[in-house]
Amino acid sequence: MSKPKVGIFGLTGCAGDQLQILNCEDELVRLAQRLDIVDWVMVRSDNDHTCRLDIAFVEGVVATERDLETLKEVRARARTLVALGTCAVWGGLPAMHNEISRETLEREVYHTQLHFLDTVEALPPTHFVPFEVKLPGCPMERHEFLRAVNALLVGTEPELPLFPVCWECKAREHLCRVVHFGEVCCGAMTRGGCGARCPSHGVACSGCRGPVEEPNYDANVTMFADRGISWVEIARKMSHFSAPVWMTQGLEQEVRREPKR
Amino acid sequence: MSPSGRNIVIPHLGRVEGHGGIFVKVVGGTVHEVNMDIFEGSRYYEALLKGKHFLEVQGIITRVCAICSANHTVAALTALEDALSVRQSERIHTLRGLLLLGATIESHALHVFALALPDFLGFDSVIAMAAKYPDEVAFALRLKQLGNRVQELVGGRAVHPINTLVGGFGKLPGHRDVRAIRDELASALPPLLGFVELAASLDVPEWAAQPTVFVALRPYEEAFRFRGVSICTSRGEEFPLAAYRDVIREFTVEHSHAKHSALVSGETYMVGSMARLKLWGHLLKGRARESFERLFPRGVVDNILLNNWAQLVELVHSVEHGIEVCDELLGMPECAREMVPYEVRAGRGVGAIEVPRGTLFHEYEIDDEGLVVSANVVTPTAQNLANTERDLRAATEHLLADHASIDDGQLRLNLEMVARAYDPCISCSVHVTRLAAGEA
Amino acid sequence: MSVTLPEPLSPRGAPRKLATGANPYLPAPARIMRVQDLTSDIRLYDLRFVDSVLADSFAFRPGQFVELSVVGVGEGPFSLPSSPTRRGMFQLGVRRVGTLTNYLFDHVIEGDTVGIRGPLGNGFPVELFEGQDVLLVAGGLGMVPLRGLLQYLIDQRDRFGRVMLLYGTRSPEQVLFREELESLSRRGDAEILLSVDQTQGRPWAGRVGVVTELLDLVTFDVARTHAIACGPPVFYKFMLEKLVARGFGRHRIFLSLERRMECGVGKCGHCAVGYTFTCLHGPVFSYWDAINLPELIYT
Amino acid sequence: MQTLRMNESLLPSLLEVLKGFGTLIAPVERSPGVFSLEAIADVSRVRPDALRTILPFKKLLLKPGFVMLEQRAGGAPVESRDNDWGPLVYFGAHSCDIHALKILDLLYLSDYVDPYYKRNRDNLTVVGYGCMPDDKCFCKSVGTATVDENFDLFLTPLQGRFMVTVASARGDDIVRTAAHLFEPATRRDVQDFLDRVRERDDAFTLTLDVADLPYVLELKTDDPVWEELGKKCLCCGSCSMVCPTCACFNVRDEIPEEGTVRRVRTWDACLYREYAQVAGGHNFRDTRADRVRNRYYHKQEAFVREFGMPSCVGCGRCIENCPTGINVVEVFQTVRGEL
Ligand SMILES: Cc1cc2nc3c(=O)[nH]c(=O)nc-3n(C[C@H](O)[C@H](O)[C@H](O)COP(=O)(O)OP(=O)(O)OC[C@H]3O[C@@H](n4cnc5c(N)ncnc54)[C@H](O)[C@@H]3O)c2cc1C
Ligand code: SF4
Ligand code: SF4
Ligand code: SF4
Repeated sequence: MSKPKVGIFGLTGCAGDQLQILNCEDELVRLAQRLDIVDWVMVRSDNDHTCRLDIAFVEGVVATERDLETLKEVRARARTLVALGTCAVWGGLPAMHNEISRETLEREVYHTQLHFLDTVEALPPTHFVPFEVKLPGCPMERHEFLRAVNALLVGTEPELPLFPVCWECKAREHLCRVVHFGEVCCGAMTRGGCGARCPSHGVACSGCRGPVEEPNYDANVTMFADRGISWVEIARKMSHFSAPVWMTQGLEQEVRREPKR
Repeated sequence: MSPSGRNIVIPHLGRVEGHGGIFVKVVGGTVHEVNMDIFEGSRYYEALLKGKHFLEVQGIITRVCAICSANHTVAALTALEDALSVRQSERIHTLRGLLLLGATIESHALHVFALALPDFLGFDSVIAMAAKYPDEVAFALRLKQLGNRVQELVGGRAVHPINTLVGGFGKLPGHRDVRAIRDELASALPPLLGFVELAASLDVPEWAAQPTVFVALRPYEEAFRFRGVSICTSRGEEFPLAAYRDVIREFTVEHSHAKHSALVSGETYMVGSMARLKLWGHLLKGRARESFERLFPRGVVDNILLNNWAQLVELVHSVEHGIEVCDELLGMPECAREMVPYEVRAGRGVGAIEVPRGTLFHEYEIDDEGLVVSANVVTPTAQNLANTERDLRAATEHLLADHASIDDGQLRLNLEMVARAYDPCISCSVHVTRLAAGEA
Repeated sequence: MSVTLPEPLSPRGAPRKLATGANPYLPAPARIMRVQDLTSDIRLYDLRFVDSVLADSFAFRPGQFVELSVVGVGEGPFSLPSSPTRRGMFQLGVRRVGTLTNYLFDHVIEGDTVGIRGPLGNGFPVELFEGQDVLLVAGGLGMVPLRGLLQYLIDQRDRFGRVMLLYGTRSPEQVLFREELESLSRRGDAEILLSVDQTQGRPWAGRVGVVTELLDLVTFDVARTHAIACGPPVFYKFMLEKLVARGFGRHRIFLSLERRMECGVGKCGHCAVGYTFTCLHGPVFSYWDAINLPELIYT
Repeated sequence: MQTLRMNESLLPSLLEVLKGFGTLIAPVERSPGVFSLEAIADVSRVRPDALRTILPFKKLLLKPGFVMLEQRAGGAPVESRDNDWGPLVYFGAHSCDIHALKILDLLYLSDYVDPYYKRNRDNLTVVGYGCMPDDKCFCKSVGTATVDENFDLFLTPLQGRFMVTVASARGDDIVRTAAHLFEPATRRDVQDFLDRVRERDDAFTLTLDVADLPYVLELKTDDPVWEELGKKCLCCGSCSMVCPTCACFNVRDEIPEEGTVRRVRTWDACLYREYAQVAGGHNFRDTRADRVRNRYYHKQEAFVREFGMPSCVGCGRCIENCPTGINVVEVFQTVRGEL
């Protein structure tokens, strides 16, 4: 494959995943040689905003009409589209509590009723267009990003682990936050790959990598409740990473699952 | 194009964090309108925090901005601990300080070397610069990485720390790791001083100069520090932290629907590295002091483009002070976890810290169950926006006066330099909402 | 000096080696000699091991399979559609479905090397078929393993009785090895009946309908016939019981199964039903054994 | 087999001697009451009284994740030594662990021998240590409470001393190297040992009736208990991770850096959704209930049918580590209709 043309785009977000790219300090220079990065507003000022792209990376949620336009343009320009981070894959924190009306949120922050020309409900880009590769994480893990790029450069897609955080937590023999401390830990519902970072620091997982394919929300809720944690607190902790989005998604899956013969 | 009706539009400002543009309208040689458009989508974090438990605040508020995630974390924890009357132990205070230094090293290294320096050396990006200055870029990356390693060690992750908790840390770094970081900081200092020399040899243009009021926190001890006890201005005023809302007036601007800030007097002001040097530069010690004197021989002068050099001075300070902080930590006995016990109760607290881009305020009110009643975050970028527009206006006027024939391309480039010098962090300015760039 | 190892508690297999090497996970390089499109999404690859000793000695039973890999991309099990009677070279028929197969289709060309481990699995019990009639029934991609068996039977034609093949696909373009099958049929080496679900407007001389209906068109002596079925789950669902209804004892019906496999050598657990590993004790099972292993055939 | 005695105070000296036979791996206390097997430099950290470590010894044979093959640009794939530990002395094996080792040997050293497992296995010295059961142990029920082979040395603590059983030539080598630590066992030692065996036998509080379990299970495949468990199970895989006999693995390819590709092998759990899923999305065990049932059938039914014993050794790790409190013993009591 000749040097692929690459664009890196941030929709509405914290720029954490773009920053994670810059945080690949050891690989960055070589990366810039292997990829022809033609469109990256965060890092370049003289960008080509229209050319065809072999690979496009997209970070953040769709929170404005402009985001949506950008996303659709990028999709049209790109052969392979890669979602960076939990915002792009699942909606992340900005999509938490989508049920609070935008109007209420606006009043809260701006105190007066103002006209907002194009704010829309924050939704993940994966909701609008198909993506070839999805790298979860808030922010995404550097090694997963590098592996994805390496795989794309040889013409294949990265195979990322699908197991939950508990896998890595057990593999490293951390003390389980649920078993030993009775905390609300989202590890069992959350896609692994972070090395069980939070439990390894003595902190319960808050689910920042988004859900595994078929999280058992009900069982988790029951488990925490059985340990004397209030339902409200459970819901609050589980909702951090856009639980409404994934909860509905999980429930939908539940409903759609064909009964076994 | 007739000089009587000229629009300078930078639809999408490059090499800054977040999405913003600049729009300047010049009619007959005078600048009619200057707009720093922010079209980053709003994420309403403060509203989302309402009703959340205070323990969740840091995990949520850190997502306001990645580059500043450690800073928001420390500000939020400080505010919450204030509200709960938690007294930080010495070790926790010291470790948080190290985290802030790491964040400053990372952020300043990124901004000075990767985002701003290409302007001064004539490149469109650090990627292009790497071809000509490979060693310099390699060192800059190393320094940035070092800042990240400090944040990883203390915060558990370079972006969005997870180890930082109200009252303490999940896991305290071991001495072996602290020693390793200390040694790396020590070895980074000499090459960093080389950059000070490089910067001193570069000409900084004068067309952006204009008098400005500077605001920074008075350090908590008689030294150059990023945490402070009161709000000071370059006009000699001093206010208590808790009164920040009275000192700093946030207002929405008619034409932009975006929150701006000004002092009560109505004057716009600047927060950030240059403000800190202006007010507290005399407290710097060692190599940092030497660098300050080298780069600001006449003290801090009012030219925003020099903010990049002020950041460089702070880089030297952060590395140097980081070594001292590591030594302090190494002098304390090793232990695995430290949490100050506290009781949940209703209260209101303010946390103000100096972060790479200026003074950051967090304020929370919690009820007796620990639920957040209200939250307010005032970011440096939001505070600087009005001043940025003011500087953009002055720069345009100076440039037009000095070179009547200046073309749009050159003008755009120069205006971008002004905006970039503030190192704006648009994701951070959550109060600020969009203004369609196309409207111009 | 090594620890004394325990006697196996039961007659699980004694240690053995793969033809492709002592480390059963390490693929041996094989060169792609030829690539042919069988349908729009199925390709036939001719392969030869790079090591010529291995290439010439590589022997396998019909119905066995190999693991094909491109390290860095993936690995997967593929049946051998060629016959062990034809040495020096072997074939694989690959359908494009996912990561590895996409890579093969998009980036691997004649002359490239891939990795092969094998042969794996038990293969068909061809010894039982000697002197008897053999009925092959295939659906879709199930023709791939059966084609190896068919070649094997034809190459030693005089050792077997009647050789019959009933083969159904969705449409005429989906018929694998069509010319080859037609010429076998013409020569009278095998009795072959083809059917398609729909002709989709293509010229088609064979039957139109579901493959099970072909069974009604042939007569056989169930006492001296073995049936070998290979196809997707829905194929098994109807075909197996229909064979039983036509009088076949369940132990005289054999089928080849697919499960997820990560190792192919009876270790990773993915293909196991209880302690029966599809890769090691299969993929060929008698229908009787298969129905006694819950979950094995999924319908 | 040979029996000796060793004074209790000499244990640290023995541990020092063991270091001469390979990296010493023994239980250490991670946090109060929680143990893990770790490489030992300072023998005072060793906690022989640890009843259960979070992960069992299986990590000493196959690491939770390791590189199987590596290939550099232009080269052929080569076997990686990432999994190799080199000579190891595993101190603190309980009877159930040693039985589990036997089961892993059965899987990995038969048919196509797993070279990654075998290299570590050949390098492994096993020093057992007698334990007292707690309320999660049920090894007595599954026949793994005592052991007389498949280890090198076994220390049974008696009052102020150990009864030391030597079961292999390698064990004998160790004893000869440190001859000064040992004396022949006395009649009194043997009597005390037997008393201890009885005392231990009486100490079990948890029992699982396995005698006819395969038949019961075969009849109960449709029992509603599986649906119920499917609702309760988080499918987090913790039980498989900590189980000394769960040995499934996954294989994944990755490109860690330009020009290097590798094939990585990680422990897997049959409870994960993707475990039996094939290309095109078909899943042979689509529901959680299917997967939970499979785990129990695999251990308590299929293995018994095949080898005459369950592949659960009764160590209680899954009971201790299941976040949602699924208890293997209760599961089977429910299946039998006893609960
Ligand atoms: C005994 C046997 C014989 C087979 N013979 C053929 C054949 O002759 N021709 C053919 O085209 N296909 C055959 N298959 C199916 C083939 O193995 C899969 O289509 C292939 O592995 C898909 O790989 P992928 O990476 O392209 O797909 P992906 O969906 O990307 O695969 C993802 C993962 O799932 C595993 N996997 C997916 N599907 C299967 C499957 N059906 N069996 C085992 N593992 C799977 C892969 O190993 C890989 O790890 C056979 C399968 C078995 C078990
Ligand atoms: S701490 Fe969390 S991630 Fe770790 S095992 Fe327990 S539930 Fe799973
Ligand atoms: S443990 Fe959970 S919250 Fe922490 S980094 Fe991993 S996925 Fe994110
Ligand atoms: S299933 Fe549970 S009790 Fe049985 S061997 Fe495994 S961990 Fe021990």
